[in-house]
Amino acid sequence: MEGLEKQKEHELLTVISEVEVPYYWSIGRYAGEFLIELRDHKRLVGVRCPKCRKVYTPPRKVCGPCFTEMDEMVEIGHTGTLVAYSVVNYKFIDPNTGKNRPIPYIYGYIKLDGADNTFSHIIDYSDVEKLEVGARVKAVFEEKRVGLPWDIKYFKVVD
Amino acid sequence: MAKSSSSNVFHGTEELVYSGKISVPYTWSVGETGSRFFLEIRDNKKIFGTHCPMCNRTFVPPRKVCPRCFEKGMEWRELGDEGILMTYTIPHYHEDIHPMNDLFAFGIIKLDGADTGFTHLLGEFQRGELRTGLRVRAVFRDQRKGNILDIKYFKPIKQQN
Amino acid sequence: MANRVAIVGVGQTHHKSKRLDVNGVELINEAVLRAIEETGVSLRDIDAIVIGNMDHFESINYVDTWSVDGSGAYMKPILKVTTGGSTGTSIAMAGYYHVASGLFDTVLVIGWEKNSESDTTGAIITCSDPVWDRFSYAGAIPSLAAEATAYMKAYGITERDAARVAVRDHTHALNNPFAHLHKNITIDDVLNSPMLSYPIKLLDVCPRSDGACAVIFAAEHKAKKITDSPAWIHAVSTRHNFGWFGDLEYARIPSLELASKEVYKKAGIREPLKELDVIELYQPYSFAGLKWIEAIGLCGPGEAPKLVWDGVTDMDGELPINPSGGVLATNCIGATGLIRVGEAALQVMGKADNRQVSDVKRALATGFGGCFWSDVVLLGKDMPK
Amino acid sequence: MDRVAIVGVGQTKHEKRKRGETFDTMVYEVTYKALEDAGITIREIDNVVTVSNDFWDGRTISSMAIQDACGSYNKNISTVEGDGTFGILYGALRILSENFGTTLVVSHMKGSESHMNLITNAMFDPIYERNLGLDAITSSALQARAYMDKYGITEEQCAKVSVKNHKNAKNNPYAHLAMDLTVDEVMKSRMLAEPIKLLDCSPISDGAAAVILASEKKAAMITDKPVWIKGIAHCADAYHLGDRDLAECAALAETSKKAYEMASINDPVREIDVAEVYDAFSYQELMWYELLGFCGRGEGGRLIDERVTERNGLLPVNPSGGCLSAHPVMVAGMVRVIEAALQVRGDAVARQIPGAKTALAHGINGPCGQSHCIMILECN
Repeated sequence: MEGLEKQKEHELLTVISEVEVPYYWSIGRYAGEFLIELRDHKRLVGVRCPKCRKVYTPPRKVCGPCFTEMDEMVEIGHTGTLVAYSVVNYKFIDPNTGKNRPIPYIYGYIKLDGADNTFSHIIDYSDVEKLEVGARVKAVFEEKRVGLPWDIKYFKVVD
Repeated sequence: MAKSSSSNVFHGTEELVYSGKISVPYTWSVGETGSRFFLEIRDNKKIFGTHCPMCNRTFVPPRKVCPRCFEKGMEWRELGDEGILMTYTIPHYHEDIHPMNDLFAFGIIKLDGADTGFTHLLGEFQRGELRTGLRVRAVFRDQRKGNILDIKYFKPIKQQN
Repeated sequence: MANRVAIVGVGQTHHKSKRLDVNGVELINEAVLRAIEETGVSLRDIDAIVIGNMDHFESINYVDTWSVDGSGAYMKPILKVTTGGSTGTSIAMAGYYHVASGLFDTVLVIGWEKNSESDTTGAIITCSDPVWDRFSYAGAIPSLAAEATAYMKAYGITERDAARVAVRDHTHALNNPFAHLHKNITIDDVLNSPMLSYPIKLLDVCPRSDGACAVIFAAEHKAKKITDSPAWIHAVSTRHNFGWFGDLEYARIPSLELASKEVYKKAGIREPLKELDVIELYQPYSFAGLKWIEAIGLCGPGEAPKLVWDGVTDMDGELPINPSGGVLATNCIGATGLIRVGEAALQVMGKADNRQVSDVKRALATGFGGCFWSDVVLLGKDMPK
Repeated sequence: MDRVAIVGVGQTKHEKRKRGETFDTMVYEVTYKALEDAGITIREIDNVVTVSNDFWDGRTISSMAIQDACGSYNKNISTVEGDGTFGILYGALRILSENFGTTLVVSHMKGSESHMNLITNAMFDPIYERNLGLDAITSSALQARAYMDKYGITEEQCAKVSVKNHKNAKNNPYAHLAMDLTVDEVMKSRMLAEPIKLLDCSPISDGAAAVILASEKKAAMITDKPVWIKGIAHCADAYHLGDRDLAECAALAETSKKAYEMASINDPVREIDVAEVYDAFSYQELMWYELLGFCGRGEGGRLIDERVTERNGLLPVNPSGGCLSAHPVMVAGMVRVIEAALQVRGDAVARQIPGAKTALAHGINGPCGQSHCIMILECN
């Protein structure tokens, strides 16, 4: 046999896999509070740090900068200010489905009124012409809500 | 709800879970060396390993470079399609990732001419028949595609006469 | 006292969009063999190995154990370190700590990625929170766009200023045979390339590549035997501020400010623009080549465009940035930060061939990843005190 | 080597499903406990090493989820992907490098959130082995068969390990599965992959752990009961199962040799008072005995028959109940270190081995114990 370096050209094979790995991610009591309020009352909530007084949403247990446990849930607004966004118009696989994610769509980071950090979500595509950093947006809720972030259908620009 | 005290922050005991998945397709490069190995199986039903002239070991699956001494001048060696069963296990549960449904086993086989074991499947055996040291032979698939499952499994070699 | 540590050898693959001719383990081995052959050490001389990449780009669980045939870790200590985009600099620091600890004299550090094996965007999306971000997230572009927009507004920076950075790096890449992209482009090419998310256009961002990089770290007594031009590690630092994308503040990049400050303090650097000779900046998009050089203290806020337009950061400038072509020309993600460190080391060692900057005494490499996390590594020609 | 001490430890109770807990709440709990144990605040921690796995967590850069919870804000931090022992190893190297004085090392795992067979199938090479359908159980069964056939180890001897460890777990409030079993019950438990039965397997658990390491100087300021890492080593074997002699485990022999040399241990049976080893499967504990030098090759079965490794034996192994009684993957090796540290501190309460001064802790990575990490701990 010839040495490897003298190999003749031949097909270069690939192995293809489409394994789906299921996950059962716990949402936890803090973020769960947001989803339960959203589902049952169309209310949005954040959690306030007792030390620096910042309000975070979705709520979580620990304020990182203060390394302090938070325990004060506060209601925040349905409206907020668009801080960053992207009009997504390139093809890619959605790891949630294994299929191409429908495009175009818009997602952005919204500073909800009463919160100090931003919340990421979908922006209604029909608003594409009205988008700008600093635009005011408002949550639109699904009629049937299941206790997940997409119980907010999307955010819409408010004039 | 403007505020709640720490004692009653949470609504009862509802513990939400999101059941999702990760589903990203992958296309792994087999590489020149591995492709040649699979092509020999696919086209000629022959199993090859690569031999390191430095440490004198023959590896299967083949290595482009010797993993022990980083020797680059590996040489192809044709191996037997028979070998000795070094270890085995019969699974008693079924997973979708299992390529066989009927009675089957996983095994490591030292193919004739190889210095390493080759991990694969075992089929066409009776319960109780498998043992360490058993001679087995590769059964090739009729429709071969250039991957590890072109060998359907290894089966025990029946004692002649 | 802790061991002094130097980089004594660097190996990398010729980075490409797709390497069908090798599998992942063989790709790793290619870089490892180059590093080993370059230094003249043998596999036996390697005391420990550190490896890094991101699992979901190739879907390999336990890469440290899977890669043993390629890394040479058979019957050797191996550790996997991974921090996202900053993996390459994180493993470089791990290599440094290994040797500085005194437990290992010669340590091989390997960063790699075979981005062609998955849908890169799909795999990157899995870095976002599965419940809160993953349904909407499509990569870092909006955060970067937000950063760029805020920066432009605050200081009157233009898209043209950023395009100048992209042109610089792509021009530099023409000197680097290992770079993935060799593109002769103009400012107009950048400005006219497809808009991804205002103000970021296609030629403002990095590609995805298949590639690996291996760097050998050695203790003082070994380093001097292996090479007469070791690149000494003078200081390293990391800062992570946040774990939620929504917590980020876009006006600044405090992680990079803090990490570089720590490194300068350790090394006694007061005026980085004057005291550094070359920088390999982990620059995933062109605007970072402006804002982030302010963050590392080369100039005041809003002053970066002048520096770039004046040619200060070009190959023949006072402080060349990314002579390798940087991330805009090559991005095999788990290797990217290590390539920065390796390229900085080559500059210090005087082994950077056509991309060599003359008389490099101090070189800075940075890393970026995760949730706007930053790493900074300072290398020098003189042995640290 | 210079000295590194363990000055604080914390672990959660390990459970089948911590449905209400997330990675960050678990990590906060153990960080808090470890700080409390050390009697210091997060401000006194100058660097952090986190341990997590992107497959198990279902997230690339899985460490993002716990940045806040481990108090890493504005600190030097990095992430090891591998067993928790490797995280501690990296934390110790960072201190020995004299760049840091106090390292917090945290690890987390929620085995309940995915599917073990799929996650462990992904550690097999996608070109040659993954499509055969191997997972942690079937690959370990190949090793069990090779080991048992080579040395005549019986299934009953393996079952005795399960009986011992599940019983020991009754003394451990953090254990997931504490129970009284008989050898017969283990033998009659459901066959999973011959010769491994359900009760030969560790459960997959949810849990987290944290350890605080300190330099000699810092340790003196923090505690009067520092637990010194006297020896530490790690080593990997070949990857492909067929490249290795699965009945042997050369990497563990090498790892223990190096760790013993560093700790000046010549006669492990007499010099080590208690060991916490990574018994993902019952047969593994017997194999590890041999390669750790607790007995000769092939004598693991005899050691368990002679009850040498029982709580009141000459060399108790896994008085905590081991991984067989709680197996949060990634965390489990760190738990071995914590348990060993508590033993030499004399703080192991109901599971305390009287007079323990020197302890061994062991962790593994990769299929069939491909890569090992060992620490020898002492408290004087």
